[in-house]
Amino acid sequence: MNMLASSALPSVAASPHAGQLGSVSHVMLKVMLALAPATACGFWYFGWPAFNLWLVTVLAALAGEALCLRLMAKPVVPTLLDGSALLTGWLLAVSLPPWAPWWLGVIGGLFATVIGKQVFGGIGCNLFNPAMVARVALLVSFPVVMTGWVAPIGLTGAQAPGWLESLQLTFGGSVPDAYTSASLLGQAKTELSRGVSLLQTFANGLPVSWSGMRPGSLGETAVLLIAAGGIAMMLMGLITWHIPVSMLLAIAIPAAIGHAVNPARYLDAGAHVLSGGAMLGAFFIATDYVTSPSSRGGQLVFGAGCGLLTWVIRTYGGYPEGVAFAVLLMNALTPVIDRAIKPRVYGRNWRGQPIAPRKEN
Amino acid sequence: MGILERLNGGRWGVHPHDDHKRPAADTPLRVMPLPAKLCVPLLQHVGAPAKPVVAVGDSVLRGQLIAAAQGAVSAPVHAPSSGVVTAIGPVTAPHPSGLPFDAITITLDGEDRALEAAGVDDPLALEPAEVTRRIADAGIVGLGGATFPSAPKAQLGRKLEVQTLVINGGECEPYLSSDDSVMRHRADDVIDGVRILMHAVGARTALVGIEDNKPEAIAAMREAARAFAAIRICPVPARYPMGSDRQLVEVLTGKQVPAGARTASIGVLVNNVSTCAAIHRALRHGEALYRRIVTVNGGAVAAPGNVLAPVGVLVEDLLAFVGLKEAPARLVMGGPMMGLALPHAQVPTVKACGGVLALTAAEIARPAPSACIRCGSCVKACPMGLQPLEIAARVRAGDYDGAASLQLDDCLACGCCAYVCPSNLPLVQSFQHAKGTLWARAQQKKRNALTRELADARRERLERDARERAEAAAKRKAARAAQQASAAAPGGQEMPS
Amino acid sequence: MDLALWRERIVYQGGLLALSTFLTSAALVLANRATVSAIEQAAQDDLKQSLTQVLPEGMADNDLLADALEVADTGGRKVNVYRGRKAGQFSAAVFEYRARGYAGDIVILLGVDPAGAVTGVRVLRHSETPGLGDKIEAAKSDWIHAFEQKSLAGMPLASWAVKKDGGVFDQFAGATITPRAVVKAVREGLQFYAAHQAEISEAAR
Amino acid sequence: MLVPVVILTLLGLMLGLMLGYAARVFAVEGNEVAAEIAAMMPGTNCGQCGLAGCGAAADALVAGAAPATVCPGGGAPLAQAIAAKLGLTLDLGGLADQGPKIAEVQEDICIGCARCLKGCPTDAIVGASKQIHGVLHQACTGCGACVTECPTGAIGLRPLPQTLQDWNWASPSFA
Amino acid sequence: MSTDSMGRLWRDGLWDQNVVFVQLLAMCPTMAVTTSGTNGLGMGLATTAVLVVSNMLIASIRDFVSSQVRIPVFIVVIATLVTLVDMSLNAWLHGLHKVLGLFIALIVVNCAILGRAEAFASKNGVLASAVDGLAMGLGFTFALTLMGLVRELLGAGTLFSQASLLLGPAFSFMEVTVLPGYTGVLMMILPPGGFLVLGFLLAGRRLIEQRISRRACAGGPAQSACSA
Repeated sequence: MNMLASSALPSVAASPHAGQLGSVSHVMLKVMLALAPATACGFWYFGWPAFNLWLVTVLAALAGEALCLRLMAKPVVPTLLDGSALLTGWLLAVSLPPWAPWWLGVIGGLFATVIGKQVFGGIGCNLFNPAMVARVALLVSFPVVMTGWVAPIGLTGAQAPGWLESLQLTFGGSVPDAYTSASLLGQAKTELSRGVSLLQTFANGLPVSWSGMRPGSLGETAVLLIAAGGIAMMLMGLITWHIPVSMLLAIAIPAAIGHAVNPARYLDAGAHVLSGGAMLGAFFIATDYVTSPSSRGGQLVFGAGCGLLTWVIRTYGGYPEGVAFAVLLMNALTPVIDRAIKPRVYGRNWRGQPIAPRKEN
Repeated sequence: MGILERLNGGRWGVHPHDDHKRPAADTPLRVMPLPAKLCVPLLQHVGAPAKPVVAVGDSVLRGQLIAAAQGAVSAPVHAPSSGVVTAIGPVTAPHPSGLPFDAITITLDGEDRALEAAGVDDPLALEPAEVTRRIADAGIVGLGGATFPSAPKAQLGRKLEVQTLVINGGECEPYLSSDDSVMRHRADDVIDGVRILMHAVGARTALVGIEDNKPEAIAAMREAARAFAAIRICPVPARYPMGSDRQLVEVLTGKQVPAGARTASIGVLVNNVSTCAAIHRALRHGEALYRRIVTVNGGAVAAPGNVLAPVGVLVEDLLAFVGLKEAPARLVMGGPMMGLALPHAQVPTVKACGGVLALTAAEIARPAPSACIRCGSCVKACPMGLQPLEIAARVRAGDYDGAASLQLDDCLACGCCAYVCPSNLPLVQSFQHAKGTLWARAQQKKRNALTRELADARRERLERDARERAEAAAKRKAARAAQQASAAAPGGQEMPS
Repeated sequence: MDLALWRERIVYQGGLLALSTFLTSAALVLANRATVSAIEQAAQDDLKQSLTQVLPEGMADNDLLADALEVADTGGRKVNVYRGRKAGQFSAAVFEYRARGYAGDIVILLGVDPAGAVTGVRVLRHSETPGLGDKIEAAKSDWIHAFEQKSLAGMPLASWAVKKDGGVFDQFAGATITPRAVVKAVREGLQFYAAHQAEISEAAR
Repeated sequence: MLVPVVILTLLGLMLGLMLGYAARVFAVEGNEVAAEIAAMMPGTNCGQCGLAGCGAAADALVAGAAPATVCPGGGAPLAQAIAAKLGLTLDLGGLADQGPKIAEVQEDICIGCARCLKGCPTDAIVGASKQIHGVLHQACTGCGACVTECPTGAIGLRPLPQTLQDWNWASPSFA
Repeated sequence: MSTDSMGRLWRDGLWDQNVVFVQLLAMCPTMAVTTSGTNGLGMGLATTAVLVVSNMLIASIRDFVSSQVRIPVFIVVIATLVTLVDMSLNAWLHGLHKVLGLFIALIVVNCAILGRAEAFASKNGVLASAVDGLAMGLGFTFALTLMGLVRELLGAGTLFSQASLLLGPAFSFMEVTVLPGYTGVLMMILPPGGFLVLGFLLAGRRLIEQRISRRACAGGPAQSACSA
């Protein structure tokens, strides 16, 4: 019975002796799959420059992660392979103006992984969503470039830059004025600040559609595909409905109320939900595991906070778009929410005291 | 489950996609031939260890009492076969630590001579107290894994006027099918045991919860229980850990057991189906609990299946009987979710051992742990509604009190969290470590209180002694002075100046 | 007398703090006396210096500070108007005006000649984003000089706006609100002047 | 000009008197932290720390004159508790791998002189003169007072044997 | 006082106990005024002046002050001092006041000054306190100037811009435009940039400390002391 020689039993380990064999890379890969259709659609709308920027941003994020790991003498390749830095770079890229110059993507990607993530201790330790940290840092640092939107002219359209031309656009000079355009929220904010009522500004109807053929970042135009990707993530069990639904509702409800009260001052719920980063934020950003609460109740509060703050910032703040700020603000509250709202433990009430026994009769 | 909980994704537990129960569960029950020796442990239950009543060199018969119960919560141990007691002392326990515990080693004579057994024709006519006594004498303990002696449990149920018995046929651990086997092949025994137990406890109804992945067992048990209206067979969804008493009670009765309390506090008593079968054999046939059905399974086993084996058989012998097709990478007593890894194969089985697994390297392979990404899978999976990730973070930081404040005490160690964790974190081990540390601290505190008391008592005693001595000395001195005074009074002039 | 013992007495502690406050407040009072006139003088010099920035050399030969007039604008706000005279003749008006910028009020000093043309504009106080909105400062950019010689009469009211809104003034990339506010302040300042021109120049006599 | 000076002076006087009064009223008697720490200790005043009893050790801890590992009887758990209480960083190096110990009488050397009985602060040693002594495991703190008392060197400290009951999983290594 | 302890004071003030980088005191002015090297320098020098005088004053009255009322007494002294400086600068050095005026009011709330009064001046003699104030103040100046330079460089691409306004036209050579045409990372001049730069400078200081102790270990005889 030498098969049972004790040397053949190297591992005396704690239970369980079985597992699902999942891994962090699987999770990240699935999220990226869910994000891919919307991104591809964005490339289709905005052409090669958008792809260039995406590539540069993702590479910069990976480089930032690798650099930090190297400096901290941690294993580089296995950590890069978990896909989190790639996903961070990707999420950042789809929230940038698609025709932004290369250095914006590089600075953003580095900022996201170095300062947004590794400075806090790497994956799982960051307090704030790294992609949004980078986006806000870029917005605050380079407001001009970060608000230079272009209209979707397609990958193959007549006006669309070819591949070589796109390199020139991304790595060379700036975007020609002829292409620039304003996003819906930006236009609304500008006109309102001039004292022009929304009714007048959008007399020909709101430029909102499910197809997303309008100026904006990759992640805010193809809202339908974003939502589809989000629902796919729910079906795969990656996220639950709590954060997306509460966030979208918390944007839509105040928007609907405001619009009902004064349509000249407040955009309607549809415009709010379908424009800007609302969809991307609700399904891909706010649901970031690391920076959102872990309990269901906490997630509802978190999502609602993100949504409400988004609406408040869009409506009353200085910037036209507020998803990134809202998510970061709520990220800061996540530990508090986690502390305050815990799932009810079996056999205990919500406050953690044992429940009173009820006799079976 | 309330609407709120349902909306909140109230599906606790995990649903192993491959439970590895078949084909082992479908193979016919085999009886293991007698090995050369058995090591029957003295502590196979919760409570005080049994006290040997035989000496080295004694001959024993099958069913003979070899160690008697000590105290209220304890259980006797019987010889599983005939032979000679060759040692009473430490053997390696079936425990990852590899530490020893005491056992009676019997070298078998192979004749399997039995003690005359005295069964009762109609146990239901006996006084409940007499039924309980016979259960106690047969050394029956909870065979689901909790190993609480059944007799005191029944007494407690009677005292608290429990009306409902929940009979646990959950057997939710992957690989295991011993309870399944008992229900399939001995359904009548189980139902009879349930009736006897109901009589002993005074319960009015019994709910038998069986996971719906055991259709044969459900059919057999339905058939056996047809005649008894008080016994209901309730299929429950197959989900781990359905076999945990708290979860099964909630599914069957809709009520939760208060934290830190027993199920009896809500008027429910939970017993395992194998325990019921054992009760049947003890009462009807006078047979003590010295053998049971053990599932031997795992990728390394050549002929997996259920084996009727004596208690105290060495794992080594059990595996030899079923054969190994490759060297196992890990031996586990119990199921893969909560079972204990064995240090080696020379360890005895115990009464509550429902399975022995010989797992291959491929079966236990798990990627190296990576950082927690707070995905919340563990929160979703935890059947107790705990937040394993938060507890683990505190344990990792050495904040055991913080972990305790997140109700670490309520953790069942069921392993659901570790099972689903995409980062493969050693969650269960960290919780076990924290629980052990907290326990050790509590012990130390008690010890401190004791030693402080002793030290204070000693100090007081020493002070009292000193005082008494001083008083005695003073008294003596006074007496002497008085004596001298009286002696000197007549002739004071003689005093030296 | 033992100092250590005294220090522990409540009376000593009260007295000590009283003495400290007495000495320090007395020192402050004395210092205030000594400096108040110099400080006032310096503030006047400052004001005078900024006044001269919006009034080109030689436009006035009087002491503008001595010739101030309080005028209420349409909003009921009191505006201090300093009047310049050349050879006794009303030659310019200088006053503060404000408009809401991106972050708080932007306060400008506006110089106007009798014809209603701008002689100069300077931003006195603002809290706009540094590096972006602060190009309205003369030290950072020439932008503020674009107003010089412009008047309400010289061009249509619609042209008194940034280019984005169809006007003639540049906005800076990325910041529209700040220049828009400055343009608005100048425009409204000119309107204020036009509305009260008579009063301002009248009383100058 | 005189008014603000007078007002400020009076204010200073008043506030000064109030502060002085408050300092007297709210003065803290003794050191509560030291008392709490003394309560956490074994309380046997065994003197193994080299200080005059547990109270003195607690005072030394509060004053910063002793490390959190000062009490050998309390072991690592006590050191951790003290460090947490006082916010100290803990270096368990001095305590590492020792674990709890108890006294053990070597029966073949013991002459039954009963000197150790008198030295034990917790009466953990039983026996009478001319009888072999035994140690009560529950009561022994492993302070070692008896070791120095024993004229024949029959008493030594040995680590408490590990049992199934007090065995614990090691803290797992996280990634 | 021995030269040894003098050296200790200097080293503490400039590096070992640096107000900003080690004690993390005076965060309010540190964050608020370090938008450029010039601002940092100005604030640092103004603070140093107040710190030296306040330390000396407090050290000279320390025997008379009861512990129960020491904090209000110190605060009154410091606030008065700052106000006096503010008034006299405004009256007689008005040009300088225009540049520094903003900072001087901030000095009142600078806890580093009260901190030194409490931790050092109330326990030491006048001379030592003056040295301590000077060393601490210069350390503070060094930290603020460094932060200001880094933020200015990243945020605007210049160094010591407008230094001549603070120090006089003779110092206009200090004004450097490092990167002409550089648009600047605006955030560095905004508050978040202050926190970021401070964080990285703190990390940098630790790195230097580590290097120093490692080098000391490699060369020194006391090997055992280095393992920790």
